[in-house]
Amino acid sequence: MIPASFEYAVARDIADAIQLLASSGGEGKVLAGGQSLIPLMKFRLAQPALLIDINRVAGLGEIRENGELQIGALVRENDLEANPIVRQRYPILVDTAAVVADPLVRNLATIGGNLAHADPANDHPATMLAVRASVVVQGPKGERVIPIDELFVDTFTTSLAPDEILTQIRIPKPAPKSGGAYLKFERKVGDFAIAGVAVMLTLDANGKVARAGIGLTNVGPTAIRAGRAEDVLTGQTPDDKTIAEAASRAAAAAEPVSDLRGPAEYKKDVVRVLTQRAIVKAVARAKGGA
Amino acid sequence: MAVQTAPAKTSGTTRMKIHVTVNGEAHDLEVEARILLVHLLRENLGMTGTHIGCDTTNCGACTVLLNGRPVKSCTVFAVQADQMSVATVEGLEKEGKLDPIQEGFHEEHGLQCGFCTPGMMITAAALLTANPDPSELQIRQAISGNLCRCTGYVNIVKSIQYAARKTRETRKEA
Amino acid sequence: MATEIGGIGVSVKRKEDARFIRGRGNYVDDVKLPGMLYMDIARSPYAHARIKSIDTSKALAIPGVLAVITGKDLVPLKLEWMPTLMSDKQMVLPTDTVLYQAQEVAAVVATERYIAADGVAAIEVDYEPLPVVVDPIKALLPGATIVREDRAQKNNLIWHWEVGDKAGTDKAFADAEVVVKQDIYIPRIHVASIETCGMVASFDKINGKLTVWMTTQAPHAIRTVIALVAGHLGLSEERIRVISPDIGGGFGGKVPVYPGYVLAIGASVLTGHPVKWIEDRSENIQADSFARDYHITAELAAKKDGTMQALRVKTIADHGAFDAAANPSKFPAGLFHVVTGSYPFEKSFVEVDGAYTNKPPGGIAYRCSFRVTEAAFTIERLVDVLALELKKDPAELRMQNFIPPEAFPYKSVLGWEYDSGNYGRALKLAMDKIGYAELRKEQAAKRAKGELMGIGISSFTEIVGAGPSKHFDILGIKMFDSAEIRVHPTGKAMVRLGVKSQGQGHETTFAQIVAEELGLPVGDIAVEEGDTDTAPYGLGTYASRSTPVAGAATALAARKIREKAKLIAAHLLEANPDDIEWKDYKFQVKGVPTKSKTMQEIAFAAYTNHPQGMEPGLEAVDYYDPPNLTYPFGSYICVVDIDKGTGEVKIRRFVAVDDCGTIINPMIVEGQIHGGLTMGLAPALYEQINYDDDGNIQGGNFMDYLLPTAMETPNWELGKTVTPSPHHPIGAKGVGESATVGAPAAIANAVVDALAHLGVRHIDIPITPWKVQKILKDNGVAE
Amino acid sequence: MRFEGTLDIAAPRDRVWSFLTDPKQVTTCAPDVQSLDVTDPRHFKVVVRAGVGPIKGTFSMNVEFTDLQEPDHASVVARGQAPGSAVEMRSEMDLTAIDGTRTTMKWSSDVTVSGMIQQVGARLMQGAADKITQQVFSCMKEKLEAPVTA
Repeated sequence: MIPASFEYAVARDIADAIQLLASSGGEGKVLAGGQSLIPLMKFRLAQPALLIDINRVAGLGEIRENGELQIGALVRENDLEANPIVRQRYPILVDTAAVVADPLVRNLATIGGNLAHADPANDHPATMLAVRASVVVQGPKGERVIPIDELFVDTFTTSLAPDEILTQIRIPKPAPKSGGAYLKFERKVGDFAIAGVAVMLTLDANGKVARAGIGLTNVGPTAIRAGRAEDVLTGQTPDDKTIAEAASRAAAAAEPVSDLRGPAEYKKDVVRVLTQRAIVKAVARAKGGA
Repeated sequence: MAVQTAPAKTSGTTRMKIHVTVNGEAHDLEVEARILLVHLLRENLGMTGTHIGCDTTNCGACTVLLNGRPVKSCTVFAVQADQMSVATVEGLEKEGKLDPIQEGFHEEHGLQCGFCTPGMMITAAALLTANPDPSELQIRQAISGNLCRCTGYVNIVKSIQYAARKTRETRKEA
Repeated sequence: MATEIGGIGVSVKRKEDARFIRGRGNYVDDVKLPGMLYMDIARSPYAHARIKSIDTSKALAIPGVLAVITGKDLVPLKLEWMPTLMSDKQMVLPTDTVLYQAQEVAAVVATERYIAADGVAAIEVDYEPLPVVVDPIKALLPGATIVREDRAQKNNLIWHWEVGDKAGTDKAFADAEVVVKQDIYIPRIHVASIETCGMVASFDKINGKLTVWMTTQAPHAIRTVIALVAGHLGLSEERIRVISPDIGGGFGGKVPVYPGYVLAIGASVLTGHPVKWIEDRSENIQADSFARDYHITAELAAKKDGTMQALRVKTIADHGAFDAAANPSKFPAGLFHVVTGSYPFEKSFVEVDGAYTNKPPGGIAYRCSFRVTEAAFTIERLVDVLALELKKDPAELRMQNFIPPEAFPYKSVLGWEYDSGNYGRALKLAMDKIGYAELRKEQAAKRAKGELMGIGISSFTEIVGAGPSKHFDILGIKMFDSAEIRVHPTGKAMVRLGVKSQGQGHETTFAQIVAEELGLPVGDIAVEEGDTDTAPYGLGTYASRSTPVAGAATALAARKIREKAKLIAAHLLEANPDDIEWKDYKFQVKGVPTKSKTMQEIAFAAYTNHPQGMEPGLEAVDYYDPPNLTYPFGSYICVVDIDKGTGEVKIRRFVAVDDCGTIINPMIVEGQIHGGLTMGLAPALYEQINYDDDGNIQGGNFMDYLLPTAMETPNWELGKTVTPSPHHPIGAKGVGESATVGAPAAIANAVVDALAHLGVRHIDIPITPWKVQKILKDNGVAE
Repeated sequence: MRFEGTLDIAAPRDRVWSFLTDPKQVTTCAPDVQSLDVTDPRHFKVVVRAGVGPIKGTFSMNVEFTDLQEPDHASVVARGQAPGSAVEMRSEMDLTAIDGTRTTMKWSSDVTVSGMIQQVGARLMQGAADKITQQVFSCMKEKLEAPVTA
């Protein structure tokens, strides 16, 4: 499969990238890891007139903790998974990065691309919903911060303006007694998820859930926040009954369609099962377990 | 009545100069922006050891090292590799001596038709560089982006274990 | 001694590895010729449509596009249709109607691969969609949309084929104490070798010589087909050279002739340049021959005590828009009537209806002898259904019914003569290896706790190695195979064969046969295949026929050499030939080991000091027409655990005991079994090509067609028994496909076994997690 | 895929009718029109670009008014191709005059997508087709309700 022709420009810095994007009249496309975009181009389903390669822009590949976790948009999945700060304090991110596509893809695929591509089958969107992240975008008018709940508009569509670039992901530092987990159910390594569930919990001194975040992968046009399920958990002791109730609410929040990866009803049920299991894992982690 | 006609897309628009080091040898090339790295290797440089199996980033037959990391070269444009180093199966053997991974695949019957083998060996070599003593599960995870239709993977795992053993022994001796 | 020379039974390391591990293999896409052009193909988005017009002007306007070939261009050349291997015909390019999605519509020839692709994108076709029929059962109903308007016969029935005693079988069923019946659908799948198909065609106008490098498992047969298809254009068989270089996996997918091949040849003839055509993966899966797609209804009659008596099977076989299966001419449903399996049925009747649908043509093997997986899956599933009906242990039921070892050679009720077997021994070994009794105890304990675990058995009988020629031909060409051996003066040998390895290791195993027969070290024997200008005629490698047929030819050619060598030895040793014996890989005077001659000494003499009156040289050719097929067999046991939440099936263990007769190279045999098992796992749990009602393919690339990775594939545990074939010169039976034939039923039986207490009798493959989970939900046992 | 809806349009029925049946006007609501070629009053060819996010196809559509019953019923068949893909859209529109200034339009559209887009984008198809169809009809309402600037 051979992509159609395009112009290619290497952005020197973010300002350059924004300028190139703005000048492309909506026909430009940012190239980060390229692991979703290039296959689409080879199918000729995507035919951007201009590819703006941001891989050489300095400063987008860093991870630092600065009151919050700041992840540069160009951080590759394998680097995210291996990062000592992330491994120590953000196991849910390790869970997520470790199941993106396959290990070779993860050497190029970036967390920023995973979010900006806004494919409901991508894994980070659900996790970012669960951890209540925000993303930093830069455009001709400067920088703005978009809360994660306002990022995903529709399949492949974010709230970024056509001349804006996602540059950083910010994740609030977890309060003490917090734990999260991401579970993905796929038929084989590298397949799109049948469903995935991200759960982030903070427990209070009495072991009750002080704060809950739950995001769902590939069961709707975008990643979905299971708000009702979060409400069910909040203020409650995460016992079997509460967990089961939250899981049912999460399943109800899913809007899957029947396709090659299973009937819609089945996918909802997988959401329920994964939510249950993810909550149990998140609680264990919040209590200091693995 | 024609109101407006969109210009037909034609090929060969942007050509770019790139500098790529492949298996230690520097190359200055001028390529179309849309040329995939795998085609650069196979067509422009005549290095046909790297194969194309699926086109959709699933099979890993085209795996090469890009700045030391295994990637699928059918999902990278050659222009992206400008100023970078690429390592392919042709570079595994050094000064007439097989890499332990090549030896392992031969000794443990880790290949049959040979088509996935170059990509599989490149992935395995990268694994052993990062982790000289991988468990069976770690090996299976590492090669889970490389599809093989002939071997059933059992002997590929053994081949990589052979290479790991051999590498450790060689290091011990040295 | 055998170890030193690398003879039969030795795990000789593969000779072919040297190039592959260095990236120096030579596959078709690696062939590059001066002045070579590239061809790419435009394909139909519709499953059934009339072509109103094709506008090639935009494509031709692209700099570098040299030609666009459409169906109309082929009409004056009489090339718009080509014959299939099954006496049907197939469009090379359509002149007015497309019959399936991804069917070839036009070919673009350009100076570069990328420009050819641009040309394809610029072709505009005006289609008028027509009604689509994708379900073969509906296709055979009256009033169905006719797929093949070109035929005189105005329905979608390709053929009806039946075998066996219908009346007797019906009576046996009417009188039976127990009857079980099961509908089984074996879905459409694709071999998906990692290398796709392709060709470099190079026509030399001056000499009228056509040379093609192509991905084919049967180069000689292809040469003859090209001569038959294009003979009227002056392509004459003595001036056609087919080279099958290194092949990146075949599994049956590289047996047929695809339109792309014909078009590449046509493009080279037309342009006078070499032309390369390489499919991409989507084209490969969407348009190349599929496998399976059998809708089966199977019934088994038995006594209450479990004695199996009669088997009745009715099948509807979906062949797509053209009957382009790769079966022997006489058997349109292949060897499906080996469906009586490992059991001595008294009566059986099998009927198969072939149906046309708006789907790609095919019906090839997927790593098995013609339709044998379909047969093995049917009987091994049905035996478990009977076990459930009778509440008998499935191992016990099999042991009770197996054809006993003393009954071989055994004539099956549907006409096959099984050469040798000891089925009980293989199953017993598999049960011992896996700890069957313990597993059953564990299962009972788990079931009591509500956990789901299953144990599945498959005791299959394979049938491989076609001919014999009295039954087997392809387009009239008998299914023999051949070997030519030349022993050079320095004692080194060259072996040339009519078969073609696609990863099976022929360069090593065939050298081992010669090593064993001639006493030459395996390293001194070069094996060459795949070039029709040099190799003797053969039918090629598929259906596990290389070892049974070409292996026999190799052994017999070597024995011819040995006969002559014996005369030379007698001459050198100044003894009577009757006093010479072959011992320890040397000729010696009987009882006098010190008076001996090695094959190397004899080879030198054959060219320097041969006896008066004898032709010099030491060469032989053998064309082997096997007296019978061979019947490898095995018993597999699979243990699965089921996730009650997601319905996921996890294979915990899988023990495979195979018996392929004499083993030439144990290492290679094990490798073949590992691979075969994985290609048995794949359709059991993952792979399927489905079509929606509009004929859109679902699963047409590796994003949606799920090949198992190392993470899904279990660590196969192997065992073996050896029951040599009595009629094969070295007793070997062939092994490349047994595991693909036997494994799916073991896995399906294990999953059904895990759910049997819920009343489950059958689940169609691929057993997806949602099929399992639905059963769990319906029975209120899901998590 | 079938989509349908009802629109109350603040425009008289004859104006809605003439808009719907005039290739030049109606195609102003087609997504990203590249070219328009009117063969005769009942047939025209329009090249549009449509898609979601980075997935965008250029479709060359042959459109035919298969049934025109002025002033209240129109049937349209649009059939076209993008490389490797095909799309067919069969639409029906029924107009009811509510009063002299307002019209109710009931519409339905059967969309069939075949080929590469369907295969690779199957999981996105329903949403994308729904969205594009909705956009087309809401654009019509918008244009019809805009002040006439002749």
